This record gives sequence, C-alpha cells and structure tokens, in this order.
Amino acid sequence: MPIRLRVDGLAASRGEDPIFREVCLVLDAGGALLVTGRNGTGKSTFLRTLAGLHPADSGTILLEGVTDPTAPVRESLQYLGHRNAMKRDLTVAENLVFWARFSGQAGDPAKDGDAALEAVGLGGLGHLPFGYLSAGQQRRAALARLLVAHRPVWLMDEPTAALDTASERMVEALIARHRATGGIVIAATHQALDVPGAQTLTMSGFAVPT
Amino acid sequence: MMALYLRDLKLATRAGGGALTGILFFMAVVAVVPFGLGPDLKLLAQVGPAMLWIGALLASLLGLDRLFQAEREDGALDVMLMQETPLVLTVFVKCLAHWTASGLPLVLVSPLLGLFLNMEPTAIFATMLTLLAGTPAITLIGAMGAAVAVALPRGGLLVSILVLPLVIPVLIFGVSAAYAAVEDPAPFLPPFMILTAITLFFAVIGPAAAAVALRASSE
Amino acid sequence: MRERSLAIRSFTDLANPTRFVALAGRLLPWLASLTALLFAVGLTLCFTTAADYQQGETVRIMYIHVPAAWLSMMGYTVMAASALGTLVWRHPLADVAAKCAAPIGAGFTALALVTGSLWGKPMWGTWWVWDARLTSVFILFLMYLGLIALNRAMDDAGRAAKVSAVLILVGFVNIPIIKFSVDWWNTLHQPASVLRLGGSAIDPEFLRPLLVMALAFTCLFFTLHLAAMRTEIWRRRIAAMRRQAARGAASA
Amino acid sequence: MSAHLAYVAASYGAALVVVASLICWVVLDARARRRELQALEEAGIRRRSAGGGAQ
Repeated sequence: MPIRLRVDGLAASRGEDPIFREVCLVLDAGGALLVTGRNGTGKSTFLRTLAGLHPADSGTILLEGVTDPTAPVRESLQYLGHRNAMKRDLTVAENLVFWARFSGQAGDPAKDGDAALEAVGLGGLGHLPFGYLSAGQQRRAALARLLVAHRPVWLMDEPTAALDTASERMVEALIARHRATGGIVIAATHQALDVPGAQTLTMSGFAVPT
Repeated sequence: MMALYLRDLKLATRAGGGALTGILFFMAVVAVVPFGLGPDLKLLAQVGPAMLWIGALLASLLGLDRLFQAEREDGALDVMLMQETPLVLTVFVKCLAHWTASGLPLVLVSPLLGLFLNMEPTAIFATMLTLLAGTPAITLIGAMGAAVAVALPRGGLLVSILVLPLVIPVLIFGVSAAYAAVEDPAPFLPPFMILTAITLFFAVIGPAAAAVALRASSE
Repeated sequence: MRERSLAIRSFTDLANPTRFVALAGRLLPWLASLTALLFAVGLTLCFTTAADYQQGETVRIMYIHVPAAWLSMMGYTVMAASALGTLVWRHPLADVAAKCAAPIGAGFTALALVTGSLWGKPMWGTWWVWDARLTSVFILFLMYLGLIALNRAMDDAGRAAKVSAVLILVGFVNIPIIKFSVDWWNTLHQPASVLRLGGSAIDPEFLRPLLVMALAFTCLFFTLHLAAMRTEIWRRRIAAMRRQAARGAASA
Repeated sequence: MSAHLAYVAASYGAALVVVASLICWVVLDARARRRELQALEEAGIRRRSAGGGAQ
C-alpha cells in the first residue's frame, strides 16, 4: 500500500511569535515538497515541527499506509538537519554503520555504507575519520546516512549547504531515486533545486515585529 | 542498542575522550588530601574511605555534562529523538557506556589509592565494593542534570551544582557502608543494601526523567 | 638523550623525518641487542651477589627500583630538553621526542612507585608513607599522566606540541619547588626517619649489579623511545596522507 | 626470609609486567601503523613531499 502524508491545519510558534498557521498539504507516494522563503521565515521550524522536534500549536500530521498506524509519525521520517549528526572522531564508515544499526536497519550495514558512500561520491573514503573531510564532503557523508537507514519520508534542511554544483546534481538524483521507490521528500532550501513535479510551500513569515 | 554502547565506548577511549581525564582527576584529588591533612598515617587511614568517595564523586561528575551536549551539538540528538527505540532506553544505554568508560576505571584504581592512604585491606575492599554499587547511581542521577542543562551554552558547571545535592544520599550510604565494614559494632549490610536500592531506583527514574527533559529541551 | 638531540640539531640532515626513520631502522636492532645483553649480565649479577646482612634478600629490589627511579627523572629531563627544542629551535622532531617520552617515562615512574612500595612493606611495615621523596615521585607520575592526557585530547599535533611543551617546561622548573616544599611540609610533622641509601655507603658488591642494571634500563629507555618516535612519525605521515586522500577525492 | 623473597619476586614480576607492556605497546603500535601505511600506499596515495616519495 503506497504511503500518503497528510498535514492538516498545522501551526507552530517560537515563544510568543507565531511562525506559521494553518498549513495544509497532502503528499502522495513519490511526491515532493520544496519549502522556500527568506532567512528566518521558519523553514527549519516547519521541518522540525513535522519531525516532532518542535511542538505544534495545533493541527495533525498523519502518515497513511505504514505497517503500524499507531506508531508516531516521526519514526517513519528521516531528518537531515543543519548539523550532520556525525562524530568527528569516528571514521565515516563507523558513523554510517552506527546509524544503520541504531535505526534498526536489517542487512549488512558495512556493505550498505560502502554503497551509500559510492552513491554520494565518497567511495573509498570510508576509512577516514569524519573530521578529516571538508565541509562539502561532510555534508555528502550526512546524506549517505539517509541511504543506510531507510525511512519512507525524508526531511531535508538545506541539503545542498556547502555543496558545489556537481554535488547539487547528485542530491537531485538522490531525491529522484527516493521518489521513484515510493518515498516522499520534503526539502527546505533557498537554492534552486530541480525537483520535477514538486509542490512548493513559500514561507512568508508571520512574525512581523510591530 | 549494542551499537550505541560500542560507539560511546569507542568515543570515550579514542583520542579526545574523557575516560583518562576522570581517573587522573580522581588520583589528583586523593593525592592532594595528605597535603591538606599532613602525612599522619593514622589520620589518613581514618578519613580514607570518605576521601575516596568524595574523589570518586567529583571525578564521575566531571565528564557528565558532555553526555548529551556532544550529541546535541552535532545534531545526533535530533535523530535519536526520532527513532522507534524508546528514548529512555537510549539514555540508559548511554549512561551505561559512560559508566563503563569513566566510572568503572575509578572503581578499579580505588584500591591503589587506598594503599596510598594507608587503609587496611578490609576497608579498601569495602570501599571498592561500595563504589562499585554506588557510582552507577551518580552517573544515572547526573544524566538527569545533563539532560536538563543540555541546551545551555555553559551548562558544564551547572550540571555539577544541580546534581551534587541529589547525590548526597549516595555519598552518605556509600561512606557509612564502607566504615561499617571496618568498625565493628555497625553492620555492613543495611547501608550497602540501601545503596544498591538507590542505584536500582535511579536506574529506573534517572533515564525516564532525562528522556522527558531531553524531549522538552529540543524546543 | 641530550647528547643525541644535540647531535640531531647540529646535523640538519637528521631533522628530516624520512632520514630519521631510516636511521632509526638501522640503529634499532643494535640498540635492542645491546639492551638484551646488558639485561642478561645485569640480572645474572643481581641474583648471584650476596644478600645484605641488614636488609636480607630485599636488597635485590634495589637493582630495579633505583634504576627505574633514575629513569623516571631522566625521562622528564628528555621531555624538557625536547620541549626546549620545540619552543626555541622549532626542531621538527623535538615534539615527537617529547610526546613519545611521556608514556615510557610514566611506565618507569610507575615501576619505581610499585617497587618502592614492595620494598617499603617489609622494611618499614607499610606500603606507602608520605615521605618527601616518595611524594615528589608520585607528583611526577601525575604530571606524566596529565601530559599524556593533554596529548591525547588534542587532535592537531602541532598545536598540542607547543601547548604541552609549555606545560613540560613549567613542570620542569616547578619540580625543584615541589620537592623543596614537600620536604618542608613533611618535616613539619614527622622527622625523616626513613632509611636512605647514602651514595658513599654503598658497597661495591651491590654497586656493580646496580650500575649494570641502570645501564640496561637506560638502553631500554632509548630503544623504546627511538621505536616510539619512529612510530609517531609514521602516525603523522598516515594522518597527512589521509587528509590528502580526502582532498584528492574532493578535486576528483 | 621467605616472605621477603615474595616481595623480591613481586618486584621483579612488576618490572617484567611494566617492561613487557611498554615493549608490547611500542611493537604493536609500530606494526599497526606500518600496516596502515602499506594499506594507504596500496590505495595509491602518495606523500606530497617530493623526493621522499620513494621512501
């Protein structure tokens, strides 16, 4: 059964300031949503609210078509935040194997990790400590985490930060591949990402100081 | 879960890890005591168990503030909060790894320091046993403090201040059990059982409270 | 060691890590065999000499304890000389020398403490007294461990070298002060009643094995130190190559 | 005297342990690093400093 993400009347605020109100959207399997808007309009907060990391004032987030409908939605999401969630002192491969195991991924995490690194253009660098990589390489290694710990919905906060043009194409290819296998991608970005057939949500930013 | 335990152990023992620092701090604190008290061996033997306990207490508080802060800084905490593994279990395993890397070594070097303080073999053994039973409680209580202070920019010192009053019972029963083993009239078992009970109690309460605090502090 | 580091400084050739590795590779087998030979002779002497009429068999502990104690101090001197080399002459191998001397020095200090304890128990009836000399050796041990922890805590070798060099030198200046203050602190409470080996009072019968053992331990120190330095150079080379690999992949 | 002999034996034992662990550390560390170097060189990574490339 294909999945469907349904967000109804979602609202959240930071402190007293409302960030967004009454966000409604439906994303079918293979769908994508680009969240755009200027800095400080609440793109990250929107993603964090979806991920259950920021409390919603009101509204519902539902994921239909998963095996266990009672489980919190956040467990079906894979969140790539501003920060890469990797340890500098561990090697890239160790980091990936850890996340694969920790996320309860079946299969051989070491092999999956190698394949994922190949996919993000870091093949053969698995033995390097994560701290040795450049900023762009670190970002790509963090993207590899989405591949080793499979979740149907990807939440990506500025996935192309610190990446060069070639790597942006690579991210687009990753997104396309994930959608082709019935996944959903929600990406917040202020860069032009070529995601065909994506819905767009432009954050205007409520919190206008008086 | 084994993956998390092994990763935390690896991080603690690899370059930059805090495992060695805790032991060193423990040794330094205990070594400073004779300079304050004077090299009177009888007096040192008398205060020995208490000094070992206070040293171990301070040393195990040392690295606690980084328990969740390091995870938060690189964003790993966000991912951990979203897993289907209960957060309580994640916290508990992290505590366990932290104790294995920094609490257990303290227990293991305590007999050596006991010799320096001219303690008798029974006193040394009793202190080691009470430390073994009591230091996990310090880590578990400290995890609550670390979780509460996780979002603060300079939470390090605050964690110690928050946690110290809470670990006083552990100190009281640990030290009294250690003394009871040496001084005849007082029985060893009752305070030791209470100490173990405290540890078990906080093995349940600590991770649960820390999990609540972590969820709350993720904004 | 001081002689060797002087030699290295004067021959700029040896400042090149690659040449140093090659030289160490040639030198190590000889040094190791010399150490083994000295230990064989020393240990034979240790067990064939007569027991002391006063101390009995325990005098044999001295043959280990005294060399270990000497080396614990020499190890720190090596580190201090290397620290000077890092800070003043910026010699590329000095920080390698300082970093590698720390664990070896700590090992010998631990050995001195343990054998001292084992000697003290039958002689004085206690494992440990807060006697001035014992206390300062213990402080030396803590300083070694602190330096090791500092080296481990920093991943940038160059920065770690400068910072620990400063600490080593401050420690070196501080050691006499610590020694002096501990002496003073101790005599306030308890007059020194500890038996000491006066250098002159020692019988040549005991002196011979002691000197051979001291020489053997010194050789062991240098062998280990040289080998550890070579490993450390390799370690840095590996780190450089890994960074380069990361860069290479970026440009590819 | 036999009790004293035990102390002597313990001392020599401690010396053996300390020296053996130091030697083990040095040898094992050297071996591990050498293996890593070889692995890196086989992976085709050359040191940048020219001249030293031939080792």
